[in-house]
Amino acid sequence: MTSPSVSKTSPEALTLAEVTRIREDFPIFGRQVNGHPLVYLDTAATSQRPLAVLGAMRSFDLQHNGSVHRGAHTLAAESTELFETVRAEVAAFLGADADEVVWTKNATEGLNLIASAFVNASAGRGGPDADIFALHPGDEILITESEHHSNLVPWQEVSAHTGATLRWIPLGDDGELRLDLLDDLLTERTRVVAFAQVSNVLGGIVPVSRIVARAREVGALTVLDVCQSAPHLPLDLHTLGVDFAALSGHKMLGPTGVGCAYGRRELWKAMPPFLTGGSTITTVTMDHTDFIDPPERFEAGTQMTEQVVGLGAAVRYLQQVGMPRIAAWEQMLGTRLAEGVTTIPGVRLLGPSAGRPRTGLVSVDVEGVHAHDVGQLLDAQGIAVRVGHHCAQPVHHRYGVTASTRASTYLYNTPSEVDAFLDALSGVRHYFGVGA
Amino acid sequence: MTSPSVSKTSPEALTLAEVTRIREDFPIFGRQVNGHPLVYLDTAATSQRPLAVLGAMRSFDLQHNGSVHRGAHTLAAESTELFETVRAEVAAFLGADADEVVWTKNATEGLNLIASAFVNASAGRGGPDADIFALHPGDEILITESEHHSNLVPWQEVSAHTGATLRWIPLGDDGELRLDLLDDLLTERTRVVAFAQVSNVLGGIVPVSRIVARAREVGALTVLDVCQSAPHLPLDLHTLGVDFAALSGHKMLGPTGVGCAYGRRELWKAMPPFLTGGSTITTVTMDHTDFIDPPERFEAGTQMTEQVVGLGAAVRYLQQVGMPRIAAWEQMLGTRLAEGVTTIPGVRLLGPSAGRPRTGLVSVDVEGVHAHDVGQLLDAQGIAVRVGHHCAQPVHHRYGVTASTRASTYLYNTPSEVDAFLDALSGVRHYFGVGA
Amino acid sequence: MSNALEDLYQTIILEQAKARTGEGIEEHSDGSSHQVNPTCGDEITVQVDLDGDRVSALRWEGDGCTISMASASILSELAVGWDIDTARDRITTFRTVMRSRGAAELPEEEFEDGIALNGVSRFIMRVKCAMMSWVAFEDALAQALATGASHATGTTSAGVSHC
Amino acid sequence: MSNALEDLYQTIILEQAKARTGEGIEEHSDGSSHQVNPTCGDEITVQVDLDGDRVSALRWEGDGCTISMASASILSELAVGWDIDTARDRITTFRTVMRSRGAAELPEEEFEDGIALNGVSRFIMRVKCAMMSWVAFEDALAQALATGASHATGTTSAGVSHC
Ligand SMILES: Cc1ncc(COP(=O)(O)O)c(C=O)c1O
Ligand SMILES: Cc1ncc(COP(=O)(O)O)c(C=O)c1O
Ligand code: FES
Ligand code: FES
Repeated sequence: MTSPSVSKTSPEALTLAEVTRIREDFPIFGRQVNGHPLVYLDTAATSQRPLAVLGAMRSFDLQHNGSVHRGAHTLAAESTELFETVRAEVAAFLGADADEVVWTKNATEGLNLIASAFVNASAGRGGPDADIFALHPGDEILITESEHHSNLVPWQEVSAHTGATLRWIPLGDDGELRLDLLDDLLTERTRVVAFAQVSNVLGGIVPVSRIVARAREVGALTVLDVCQSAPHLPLDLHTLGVDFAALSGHKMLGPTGVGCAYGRRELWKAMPPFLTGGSTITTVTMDHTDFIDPPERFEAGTQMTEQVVGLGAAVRYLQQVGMPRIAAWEQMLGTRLAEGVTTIPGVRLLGPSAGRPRTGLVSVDVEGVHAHDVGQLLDAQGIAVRVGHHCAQPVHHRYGVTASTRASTYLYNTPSEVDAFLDALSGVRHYFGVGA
Repeated sequence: MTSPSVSKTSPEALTLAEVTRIREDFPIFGRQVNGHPLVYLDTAATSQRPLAVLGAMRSFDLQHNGSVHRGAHTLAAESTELFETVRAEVAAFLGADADEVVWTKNATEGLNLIASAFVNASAGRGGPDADIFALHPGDEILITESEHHSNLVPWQEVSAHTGATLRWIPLGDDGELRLDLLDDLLTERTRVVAFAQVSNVLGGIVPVSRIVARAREVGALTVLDVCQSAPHLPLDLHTLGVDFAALSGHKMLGPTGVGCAYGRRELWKAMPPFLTGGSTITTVTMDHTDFIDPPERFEAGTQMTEQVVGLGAAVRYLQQVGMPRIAAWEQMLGTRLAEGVTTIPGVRLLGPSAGRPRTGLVSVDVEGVHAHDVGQLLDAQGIAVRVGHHCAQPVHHRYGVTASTRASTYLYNTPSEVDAFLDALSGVRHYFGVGA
Repeated sequence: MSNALEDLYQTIILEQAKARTGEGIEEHSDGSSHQVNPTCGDEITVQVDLDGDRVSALRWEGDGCTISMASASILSELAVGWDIDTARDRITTFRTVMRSRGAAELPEEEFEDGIALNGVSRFIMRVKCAMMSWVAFEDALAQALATGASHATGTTSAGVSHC
Repeated sequence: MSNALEDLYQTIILEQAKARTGEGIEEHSDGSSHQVNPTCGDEITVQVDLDGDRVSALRWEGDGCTISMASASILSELAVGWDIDTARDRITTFRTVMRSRGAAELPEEEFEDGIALNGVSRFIMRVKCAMMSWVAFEDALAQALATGASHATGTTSAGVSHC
């Protein structure tokens, strides 16, 4: 294989010995795929889960399962206590307060919840309190060209419902946002700025505070998609100063079916209800409902209790390992990936060039070979990568491709797994009879 | 204790021996609560889960976990296959086709999804196809006075957004819906009729086909809340002929975090999107999105994959036991409960009197003692019942109380558990120094 | 029947819940607050009158469980005569103890009969019951101070964040 | 490299994907359909012309993976000359086999080179790739029959339910 420069890790990074031990917590890594040991490089789609997470959910089911915030018996009380304890833990993990965290089924629901405030307030729901969310023709919503569909399509819907104009920060040829255009795009007309801290295709780390500072100048609300950052980087939402954020548990060692949305307390309070029904209310008559305070106002129906319990275990696991050490380890893997793919003929790196800030994620285009064919060949060697548009068609369109091949890491990946990927990638064009 | 008449079960019911064996699949029943063996009579809030369900989820996590409908590697393919297989199984369980079933996080989301069609279509979303859902002032939405908040508040919101009038079928003094008023209430103006097959407070079984027949006469769409029926009674949605339905997995041996909405194929097709983002689309540019066909159109973001897998195991478990046998067993338990509470002085049965069609669920008011105090005393004896308004304040208001005490059964409950409840209930007024 | 239950339903609690000291509201008050406990739907209205910076009267009306009624009744007995600072102080102590999950106790010299409510803090689902009247009292006081003498009636919910 | 992969990428497939027989659409056609594979974003447009009840021409344009391009190319070779009933029959067979998860095979006398696609049915995530042009063909045929001769271009998605 082409040999990337020897990777250096900063002193705070995990060691290979630690990662080897961490891998033992994930039995799925013992699995063979097509006769090869599984090399899992698809964490950006969904992460694997350690035994601690599975165990927490199982022991909840075997011992405590009861309905949360409903009734008063012992199981219900234990379940409620666990549920609210995890809310506080996840809030602390994110640098937020417990009552600023609303449970959702995934990040997509969280982003829709936030976007719904603008639709509902503009339709007159929520009364004068909600005026801060009301949009009118002439108002602008600013997003970026690198957004995941889940932070793009909901804003198209807001625009369609309210008449506000959707604008976006374009991507440059260098795979980074054109922040040089920020002052032209983020103006007095801008009411909301929604963007991801880390693109799930490009892997670059966006300078959040620069955008937030500008948004504050013009009084626009900020919505940060932390799906690809919260699992991988130390995060402090209060310090970042964003107004809203959203993430998914399944991308950070947690189970599917749970995520959360963060919002500043006053904003949640001012927001009209989203999904309505059980738990969102204080008093209901046949023709009128008083809604309860946040976060419950936005948690309609029986919640994903056992998944919340699982997410709590995931966050504890991450905190025990230490987010700065995970980030440093993944930075090493990301650099190795970016440098590695750059040396393979006919392979083009999408996103910032090696050396620029990035997480452990690269997407590439293999000249003359469709990404799904690349992925199939890698899968035959036990290597699981994501192929397709990764729910971000505009990014692909921007770089002239329909689909790409993405390798993404986590705390459980090793340099030799990265090398296995690079090795296999080097063989792709030959297999399909393309190029030299 | 007061002795209810000896319960008779129909020949098709489960036997006590079978139920005893079934209980072994639920390790939580081995638990002690406050020094007493757990008597779990709160299934209507949330059911317990058998080992088969926990095992299915765990082995998914340990062996197959990958992102569904995304990418092409082996884990993703296995996960996708499992996910879609369960969709077909759950559809079959409900008497529906696979593409008529949309996954939701719970029944509340399902009911909101259905209600959203009316809000969005009335705001002009979804184009002419969606006209069937557009409501105008003068149009009427008909619900009932016995609805759970989750099938009430969303319709209040539809009414607020569209100007359509919300009307309801009242409850009679006998604890049943005033279906004698049906022809006056369900008129040419009625566009939607939404109601529960079984009330989660009263336990009576509503004659669905009578309401559906009348709705068809006037061309109104029907929405059936099957939260308290699908887990307990054999159900065939195609035969019932309803247009939409919704349920929660956690009430039928499945995990929290998953439910589903049923809709007739043509109706889903005509419906504007609900939550938007990843998975709901075919083509996305920065300023336009084409949405994919149902059911994916309504499944935004990464789905609750492992919970779907769990629900599949739950449905297989129920089918192996047999829904008609479960229904017959619970009818016996329900009768024993209804007859039993009727003989206790100072205890009033809410809902249909013993002998009328009901599931294994009764709610009672204990004269002079608040439901939460009743529940606390029962909990001290290991008996878990639901106290409060059970997310149905109007029903309680109708019968002059704020809260009630509810015992609800499932296939794992025994007549002696019912008797333990009746026994404890008989002692409540004495403990609190009320009555004789 | 376990000991814990007797900790919750002490004789004083059962008696106070029956006594309902302070029950009955009037048309006018210096401050008034209506609180709903969303888990059960129970409601209470608490009215306070001030004489300078001292609570001169506390009245309430509502319905709820034994714990909530006893708590309101005990509050009525305690609060009359408190100055604003004392009232705030007692509310804070009460809240801290109720939230302590059995780790803290109300000081007897300050709370008298109220110490019978100590047991509640171990029953997480009942903390709101004990808190409901105290939250309404806190809010009514705030209203009395904000508006001078008025008939303002605030409706807020005794949600998790309030308790 | 496992055998299964060689089943998928048979030499004929690799060749047909390069050959792209039938590529190139025109302004007019009797029936035309544009299909998108939502998992990857790949698209294809298939045009058919009819001569009485016989397919007289099949043209396509699009981009996609090896499997999708090979499938379109093979379809072009096969379809010209089919009458409507034969076409419907072949589409049904093709769909059934692709969905069979390795349980069924395309009959060689009917599908000729097409039997190289047999391996696809064991790769559930690639079934849509093979189906995309066939779904477009099915839809284009329906349009040709519905409108007589026209330029109708339907856009529907090659979603799960279609394949
Ligand atoms: C009749 C009925 N409808 C709707 C619901 C709402 O279900 P969930 O809370 O799981 O969304 C419930 C249960 O709480 C119910 O019993
Ligand atoms: C940047 C980004 N935003 C949003 C999402 C949506 O997350 P989910 O599919 O879990 O809702 C994802 C992941 O798919 C993502 O990577
Ligand atoms: S149960 Fe309602 S206040 Fe105690
Ligand atoms: S991957 Fe797009 S058609 Fe095959």
